[in-house]
Amino acid sequence: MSALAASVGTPSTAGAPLIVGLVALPMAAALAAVLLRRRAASAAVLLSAPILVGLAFAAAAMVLSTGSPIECVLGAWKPPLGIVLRADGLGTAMMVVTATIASAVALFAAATERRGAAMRGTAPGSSLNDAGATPGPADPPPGDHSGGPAEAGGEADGGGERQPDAAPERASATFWVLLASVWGALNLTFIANDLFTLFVALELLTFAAVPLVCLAGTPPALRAALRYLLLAMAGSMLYLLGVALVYGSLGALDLSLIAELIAPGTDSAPRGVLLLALVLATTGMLVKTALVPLHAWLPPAHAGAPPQASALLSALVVKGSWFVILRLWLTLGEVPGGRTVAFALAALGAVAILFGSATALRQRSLKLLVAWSTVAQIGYLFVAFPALVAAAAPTLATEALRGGMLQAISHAFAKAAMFLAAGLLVERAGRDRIDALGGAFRRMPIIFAAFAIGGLSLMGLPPSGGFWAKWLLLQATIGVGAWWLALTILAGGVLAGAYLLRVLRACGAEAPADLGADRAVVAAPAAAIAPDRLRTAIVLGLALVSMFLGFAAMVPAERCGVRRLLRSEPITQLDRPIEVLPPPSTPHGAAEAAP
Amino acid sequence: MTSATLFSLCSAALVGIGLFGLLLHQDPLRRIVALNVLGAGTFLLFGAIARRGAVDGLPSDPVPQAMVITGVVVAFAGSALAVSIVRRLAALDALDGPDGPDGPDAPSSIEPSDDAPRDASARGSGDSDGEVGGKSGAGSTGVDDAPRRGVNGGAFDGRPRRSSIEPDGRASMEGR
Amino acid sequence: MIPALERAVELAIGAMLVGLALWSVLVRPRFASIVGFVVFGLLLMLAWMRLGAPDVAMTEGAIGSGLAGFLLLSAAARLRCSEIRRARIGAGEPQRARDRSPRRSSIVALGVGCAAVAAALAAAVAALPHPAPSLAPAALERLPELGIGNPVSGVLIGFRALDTLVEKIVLVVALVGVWGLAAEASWRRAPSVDPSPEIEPIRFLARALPPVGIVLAIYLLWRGATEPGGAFPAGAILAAMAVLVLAAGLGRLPPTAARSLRLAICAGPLVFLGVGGLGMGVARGFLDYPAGFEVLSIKLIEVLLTGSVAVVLLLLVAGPPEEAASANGMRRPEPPL
Amino acid sequence: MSAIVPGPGGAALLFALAVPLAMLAACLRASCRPAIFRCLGLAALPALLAALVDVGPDAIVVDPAGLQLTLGLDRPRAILLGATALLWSVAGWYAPTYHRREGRGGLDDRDGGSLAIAWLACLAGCIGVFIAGDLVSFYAFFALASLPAYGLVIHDRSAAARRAAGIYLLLAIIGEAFLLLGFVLLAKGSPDASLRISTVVAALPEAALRSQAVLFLLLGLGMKAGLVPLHFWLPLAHPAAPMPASAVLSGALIKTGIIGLIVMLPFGAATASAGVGAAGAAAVVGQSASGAIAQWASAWSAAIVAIGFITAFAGAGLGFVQSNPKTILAYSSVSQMGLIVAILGAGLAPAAATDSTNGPGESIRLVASCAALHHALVKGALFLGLGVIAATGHRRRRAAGVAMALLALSLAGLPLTGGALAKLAAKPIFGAGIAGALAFGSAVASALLMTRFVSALASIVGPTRSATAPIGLALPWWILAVGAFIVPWIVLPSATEVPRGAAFAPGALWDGLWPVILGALLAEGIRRSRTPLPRIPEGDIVVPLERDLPRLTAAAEGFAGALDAATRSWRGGGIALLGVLVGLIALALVGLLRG
Repeated sequence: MSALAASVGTPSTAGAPLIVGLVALPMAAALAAVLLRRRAASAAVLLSAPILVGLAFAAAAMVLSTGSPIECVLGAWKPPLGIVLRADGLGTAMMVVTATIASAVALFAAATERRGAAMRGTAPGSSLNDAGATPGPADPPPGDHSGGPAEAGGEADGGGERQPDAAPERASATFWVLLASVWGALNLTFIANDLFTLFVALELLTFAAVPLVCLAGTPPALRAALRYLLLAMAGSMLYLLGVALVYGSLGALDLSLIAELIAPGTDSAPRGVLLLALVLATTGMLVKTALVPLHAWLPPAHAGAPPQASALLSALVVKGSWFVILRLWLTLGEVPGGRTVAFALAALGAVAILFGSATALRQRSLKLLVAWSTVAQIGYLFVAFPALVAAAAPTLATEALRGGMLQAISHAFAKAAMFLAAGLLVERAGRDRIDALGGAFRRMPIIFAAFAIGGLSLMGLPPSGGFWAKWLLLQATIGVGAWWLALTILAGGVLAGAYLLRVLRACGAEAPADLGADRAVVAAPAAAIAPDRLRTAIVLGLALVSMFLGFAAMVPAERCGVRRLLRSEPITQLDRPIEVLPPPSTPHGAAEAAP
Repeated sequence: MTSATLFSLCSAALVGIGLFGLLLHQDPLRRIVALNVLGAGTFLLFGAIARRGAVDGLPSDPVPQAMVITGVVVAFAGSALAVSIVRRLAALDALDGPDGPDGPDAPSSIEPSDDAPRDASARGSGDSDGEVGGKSGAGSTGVDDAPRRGVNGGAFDGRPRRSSIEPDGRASMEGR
Repeated sequence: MIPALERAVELAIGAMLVGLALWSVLVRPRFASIVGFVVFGLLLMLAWMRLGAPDVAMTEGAIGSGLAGFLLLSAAARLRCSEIRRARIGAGEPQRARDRSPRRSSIVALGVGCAAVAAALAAAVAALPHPAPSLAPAALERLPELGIGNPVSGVLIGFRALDTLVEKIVLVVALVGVWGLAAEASWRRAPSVDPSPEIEPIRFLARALPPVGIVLAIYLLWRGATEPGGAFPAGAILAAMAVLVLAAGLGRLPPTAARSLRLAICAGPLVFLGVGGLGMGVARGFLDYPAGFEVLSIKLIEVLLTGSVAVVLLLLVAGPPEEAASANGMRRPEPPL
Repeated sequence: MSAIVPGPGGAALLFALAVPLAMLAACLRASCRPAIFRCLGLAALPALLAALVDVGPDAIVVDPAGLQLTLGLDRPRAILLGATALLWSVAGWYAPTYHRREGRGGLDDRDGGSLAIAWLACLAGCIGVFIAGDLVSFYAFFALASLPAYGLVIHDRSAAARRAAGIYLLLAIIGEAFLLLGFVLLAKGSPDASLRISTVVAALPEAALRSQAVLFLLLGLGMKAGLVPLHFWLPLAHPAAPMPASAVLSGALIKTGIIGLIVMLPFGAATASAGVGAAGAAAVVGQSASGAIAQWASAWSAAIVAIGFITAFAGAGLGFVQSNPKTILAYSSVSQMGLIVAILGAGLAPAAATDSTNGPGESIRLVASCAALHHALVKGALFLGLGVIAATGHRRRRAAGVAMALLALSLAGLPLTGGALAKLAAKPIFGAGIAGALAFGSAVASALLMTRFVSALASIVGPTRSATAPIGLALPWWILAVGAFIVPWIVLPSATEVPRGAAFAPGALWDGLWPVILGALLAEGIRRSRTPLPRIPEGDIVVPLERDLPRLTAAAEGFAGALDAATRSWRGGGIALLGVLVGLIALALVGLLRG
């Protein structure tokens, strides 16, 4: 039984306040952002960001040092009745990743807002503050030139035909609430050890992600958001059907308890029902993870959203539902018949890799190319599932798990960097067309370098995280004897190289303006061309993290130990489920006054 | 045939009907109705399972009931958000955009609307295609949907929708 | 009742449920389908009563069919207006893709697929283990600690408090998402329900019903600790009353930026979070109520939750703030069909 | 991390790597690129120094979690590092003057900045490949050597350069993918987690997937070394690059593939395991096991020898029909690499393990690296010489012409040259049988090709009749030409136990001379008879490939387009969702029934 916490009688482990803070703080920040108005809203979220990063790293350090997961029993009611938040190696690793990327995106959004305000010639604070409680419409500053952060990536060309809107208060106020909600939902998803808590966490994630897509307010973005919302809700209902069947057959919702109940020894539960539950829940989550053929909502949704929203969506939100599938398969994976379904998932993953990359190669819009690249990279997350449930070879399972996690993490960093860089490139080029990117190499070399580094990490060149992920995934798939999967993994890397080369060649081409010196450059005034230092640093930083993630994967266990961090305890060694506490002695009973 | 099994069969039927309705209809409101039927079916399954878990003191297990209450509220929030998006699209007269209508004739995602290269001078105050990110990049179709109109739901421009091939950046369309 | 009669009633309810669901999915006119759905929701309340879940019946009735029904009906009315307006302008819109009858083969494929899923589900449910595992005994045994009589409220506020807390935040985020959909210019205006004061019955009901509704809501809230009831049904009924009043054009909502409105929205979840956090220090863990003060803290949370739920549900039904009345021809929708 | 304080050897290696990387970093600032470009020649000198210092194979060992990442040099790698470092230095010294004279480079590269960046990156990669002692660093440096070479090839920005660079990069990326799979298979064979090349290759013969490992290694490294049928990028890329770049591409970068084969093919596998097998207690089992290994080794030996000689003869034949001297040299590189691979293949056979002092595999590795040394210096000198001849008038070309002729014929094994020494060293490995005859035939073919090259020299038009090449071109070239003759005499006798005297024995002189004479007469005969030579375009099989590649990709695009269109509509997405759901349920049922 894990060590008792300092406060007497509480069954949670020492680190409990850390993980509670990681869930409660972002939600409190979201509520604060709703309560306070815009300037204070962004301040509330920006203030909570460093604290959350600190908490995430502290939780990871604690899990590493003690070697056992942090468990926090909510309200001192133990499973099966109560809920346990359990942060094991996988959970803390993903929380650290979420904290880093979310705070980077927050800084990027703040910098974009400041820049948007600066370009509108108003002091950063002034036009953003409120017109007080009076309902009068805020007087729109005359013909503001470039939209705010979320206004379709700060469109550069004249705002002429767009109605002279007020400072983009709607978009930025909403963005900060949604950012905090996504952050809280993801943290809860990574440490929830209860099937229904996972459902609620994913619903919060979806309801925060859909408005992110709608921030641009343009018809295609709204249509994409509607499709995403309807499919996600259908997926949630399928997931709930799975939860109902699991509860119906086992009477428990806690993952550790379920693993205990279906351990090979006990044969109480009907295996067929559990397998159907697993299939229903997995399909429900596949809709949200946009695995081919359920991918159609992702490209328009992610490409239509403003750059920082797309970065959040592609890097993190998609990983939330994948993580739920991973948890389900780590718990219920060894149900008989699971192996065939796992191979089917791997086959879908392989199709996703090839189809996503091929379509990305054919796109003409830069953001759509990056979005289709997400569809392809999601395929990598499912390729190792057959090895994951290969109960026979535990080393194979850990390799598959570490490969999948590393792929998720390095893709998160690389895709965040690529979407932010793409946003800046498109903002400068004025049009979201790859062939309009000419001259980007000369004008924005560092942003170009960041996009290229992110691409190289996706291709899987050492020392990037992508390389180690491919290395481990290849070992896992070959271990299972699935050569067609191994070759698909490699083909994915080559195709990623192909569509990256296409963008890099377009950026390297001579810009039309450079050729005809006299032609007026349509892009926004010079001030808007070179993105400020902070945004460039953020984009480059994210790309470099993805590129040098490989070192973290190699560093020996006792140091940073990503290898151990990414190891979730194989199912059989789960510590005994925390038995129901004996009803506490006198203190409660006496004080109970009959209502 | 206890009430639990009867209602569980009923819930299975409702799930089937809900899924069928969701995937059959084009009209977003009909899809939301079908989604709610699917939700009702799912929660009815929880109810049947709760009923099976009845104990002498309780007619049905409280834990699934609590889950259903939470689920119903979440499903309602989802429906409200979906309806708001539909209302917004209706206000923009953009309900059935390129990826709205069914069938394979929906233009493929690759060819942009304006193949004809335009030099900068003809782009006027802001060409419909020039809008960054949001519109032209969005929609898995790179295609121009109905020409742009003021965001406050101005009247429909009365011209048949432009096919995706013909460039529509003419100045006359601008400045409604 | 005699068991045979009970079975017959349940069979009838089940059959009607499936029939109504099929009808609302297959019938052509949108309006009829929504009305069918509302009736389906009411019937569902009966089914939940038969399943021995009164709390769920109330919540399903109030939120599932009541507010959702109103939401869909008002949306249908708006869509109807925009379609009439477009037809009136003679847009010469090519035959709308929506009316083109979808290919027969894809409908059959959908039907067979859905039937297969339903069959698999039915088979799985039939195969559930017979001494059904249940948490009812455990819940009953631990209920006294919370000082609550109603087990469902106990689970909602006590044992699985985190789910309820997160669900509240889901509501608030959905509301922020809905407001985010407003046009840039009207972002700061007040959301509104489409008032139609000219209809006499609505005006009468708007005056007669709210007092009854409020009393009922308070009763449900107060008795929720021991009898079926609690924060959600009470909040839903309050929201329904407010919608009725707004629909009759007797009141106006404050603008979205109003501090009072935002405070009302966030009060419930913030207090819940605060008390939960307090539990970390004082009681045995997050979301645990300080010893001896459970009843008090639960009551405080329930009251504030009811208020917040009512406001949020109302605003969700009202939807994103629209432009000023005059600017948009859609403000005066023709009477819905 | 275990001790990474390098000894003197380690310091030399790190310094050799650090100098080019530091200069590359300095290139980030645009202002100092011209300065860096001018002293490009200095970049490789530390590497030359490191090659001369006796650095042990384990100079630096970093051992995170048992991976044993090592840097070090053993004799074959030191020989090749020294040769390529010398070539890089001389070509680096040559490049600025060449660049200034030719005024080449696209609009934005007047100062040679982009050439310097690509040059330094490839140099660092090339050095790294020679000193890498484990799979991951080898793969990382291999990628660093091959991808930036795109910058060298495309430097002139001409249409041919773009096409050649595109094809090169695509093949380089595909090569990387195959190499990654080969390394994964190697790593899977090795017992512990160590990725050190020596341990992994030692474990290769017993590995379960040994044939697949060798196959993918051959694909990955062979593509780099230009083995048929993956050679077609080489005759396109090398001529397209500016002269110094062609010299290093053909002389040094091609050797990264060769060193890979030298280090990773299991030479002396049969004898080593036979020894172990016999000594082992289960002698009988050991015997049959080592018998199987011997049989496996000889099968692969035959295959590699075949590939080697096919490449040798194909290179010579295809080169003969070319008219552009640079293309002839490129095909000559293909032919020579084929010969070296044939040597390696012959060395793989169990019989070939000569009982030399330094272990069974070592002597073969030394012979191959010496042959590679000779080719690097001569080919580099030939390419640079072309630049010199192009810069001198007809009347002044006599001395340069004679030197070029001697250099060219030394490739064919002209007595008293490095080529003859290499041929002598390789003779015992080929033995007397078919391999020996083929080796002799390849000498004739090389002579044929080189005579064609010498006659093609005349077609180069000088600026004016009596112009003399600037000192900046002539001096480095003469140094390299002289080195190409002297260095083999210093290195080969000690490395390959061929006594110096043996080269002067009359038998050896005649054996070396008459194939050269035969080749020369044949070439002269064909030239005089004016028989119409078949017109084969540069890159031979790439032309048909480029023609029907679009047909292949069209099919893939058709499928991707159809899937995209099908799933984009709502109805299509719905059927996809149901398809996945029902499909997975059916598969689950099947999996369940199968138990």
